Amino acid sequence: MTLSPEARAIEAVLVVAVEPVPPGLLAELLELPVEQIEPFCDELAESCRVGGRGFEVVRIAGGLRIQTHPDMASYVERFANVGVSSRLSAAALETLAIVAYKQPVSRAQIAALRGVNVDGVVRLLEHRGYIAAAGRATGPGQAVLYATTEAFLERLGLDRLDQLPPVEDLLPGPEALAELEEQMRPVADG
Amino acid sequence: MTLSPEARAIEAVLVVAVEPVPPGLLAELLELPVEQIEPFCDELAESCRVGGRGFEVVRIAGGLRIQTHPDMASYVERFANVGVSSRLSAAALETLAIVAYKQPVSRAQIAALRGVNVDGVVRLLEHRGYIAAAGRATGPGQAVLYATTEAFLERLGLDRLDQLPPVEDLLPGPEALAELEEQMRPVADG
Amino acid sequence: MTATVSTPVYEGPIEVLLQLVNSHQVDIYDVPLLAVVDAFVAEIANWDSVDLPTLSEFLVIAAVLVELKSRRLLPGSGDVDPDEELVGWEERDLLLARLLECQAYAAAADGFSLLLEQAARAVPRTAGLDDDFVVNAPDLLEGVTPDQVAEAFLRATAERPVPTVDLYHVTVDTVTVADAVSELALRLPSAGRATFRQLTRHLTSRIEIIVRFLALLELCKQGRVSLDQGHTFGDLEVTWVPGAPTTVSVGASQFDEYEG
Repeated sequence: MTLSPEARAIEAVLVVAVEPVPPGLLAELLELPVEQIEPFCDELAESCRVGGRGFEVVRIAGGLRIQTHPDMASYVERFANVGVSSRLSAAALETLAIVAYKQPVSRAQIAALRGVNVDGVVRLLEHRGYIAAAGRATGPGQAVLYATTEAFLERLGLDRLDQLPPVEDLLPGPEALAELEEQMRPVADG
Repeated sequence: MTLSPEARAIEAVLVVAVEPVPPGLLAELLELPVEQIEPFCDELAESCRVGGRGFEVVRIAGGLRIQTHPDMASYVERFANVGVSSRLSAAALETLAIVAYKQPVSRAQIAALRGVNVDGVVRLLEHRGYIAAAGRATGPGQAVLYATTEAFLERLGLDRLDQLPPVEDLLPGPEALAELEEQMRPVADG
Repeated sequence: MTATVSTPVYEGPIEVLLQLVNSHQVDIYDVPLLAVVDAFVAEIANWDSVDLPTLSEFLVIAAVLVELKSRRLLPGSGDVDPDEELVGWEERDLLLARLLECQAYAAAADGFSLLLEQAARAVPRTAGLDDDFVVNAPDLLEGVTPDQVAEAFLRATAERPVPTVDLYHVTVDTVTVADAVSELALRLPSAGRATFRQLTRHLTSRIEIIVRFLALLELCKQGRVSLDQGHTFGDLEVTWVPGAPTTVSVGASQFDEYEG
């Protein structure tokens, strides 16, 4: 059994989606009337069941999304707990630090500072309970704003946010700056 | 055709992974010797091809990952607005090629080959994350040596550096060489 | 590379011209380099803004063309002595090797461009863990201190380098002729006689050596040293004129400052 081109396209979109994708948006992308989208979604979901895939395609919160199959929960849990995620990566720690110092802050603002897409990392931090949605921006789009949680403070052994080291203190002093500048000078090959 | 439980588990893990997952980690999660993981990875990748899925399972930068099928690029681009990051100039690409094949290599060595100052281009490539400082030369001046990064492999869709064509293959053939040599012979003896 | 050239034997992009010359389809002897340069300059005149990569690319290609052409214009082996001919062949081999290497990397660059384009068509999944997936996760922040969070913030917000024309190769040392004059006036009377090479042996940067040379000319003008050079490009001998004043009587402002 091979997927129809429409079901393939829907699957590809779901693979890169971070949040459930509403059928209306899928219809727009595929340039089809929304009522014609439904059968292709069903085909896709069915193909995952029949093929015994490790994930399923489900309707959640008015949209479609890919999620791991419940039977695979033990592996996913182990993956989440060992190996790559047993410590925060430098990227995740930097993202957490931005939220800590700039809260409340939107994903887009974090991405602008980090220079990369941060959706996955924000999700990880939110999932682990270190950050949480704390309102919405007033501007167009009303982006979700994130803030650190009580759990974040607890884990760091702090009572209040203002106990975080002031960042000005960490800025390099004039001597360190001069040294840095010196290092940036070309060596003999420059 | 239904996936084996092992291939299912690998797929589930890849669905939640945010970066390529090394086979060693998959082996750990599945409690299998790493050499037994390979066939299941192949099975998974093959099942995506056969089933005409909207995504593929590929080896990138030393790990396994799920990515959208290239044929679905038009839908994915429209959805994710992930336009190709701005193109690299010919000069930047050639500099990148020199680093890729001669790494670790200093700025002065690159400049000697390119015949021009390459500081700006090297900085651009470093900023884009394609190359990074990877130590210092032992000679006088201890010039910074550059090497390509994991991100370089990911951007080029490569698993390992040795997948790049051998530089010998890129050299002009013996005929071209003979002609080039002929061309450079002083007139009187030609 | 968009610049095109028009010569009696060839019309088209200059890059292609180099390839043609290399593959022997156009004889460099017949290509007036002036026409190449003129065409490029005309091209530049039409630019809205300066395109530095293209400019430097042109210079590289033009330099290679000049080098190729000068080799073609050189007299043949009959006119040169065997030693010089050998040197010529050595240089020729080096140039050949370099051209080959450049061609190989240009070919690699084309390959990279193709790979980049292909790879950009496939987008990786980065959604991460499902929201409703309950994990009894160990504390990822274990061992992380508030200071480390602050450091991470500074790392994350550190200014990223903006690609600019790099001026680091320009030395920031300011060297003055006046300084060099006073130094030489102290050193030379006791040394009596020294070569320019000896006087500049401890110096590493070109500008310092140049300033030292200007200082010597200044001292010579004032009649405090005599300069002697046995033959062209030979060692420059510097002799302190006995009895000449060793103090710098003139104000430093009289000398130029040099900033590399």
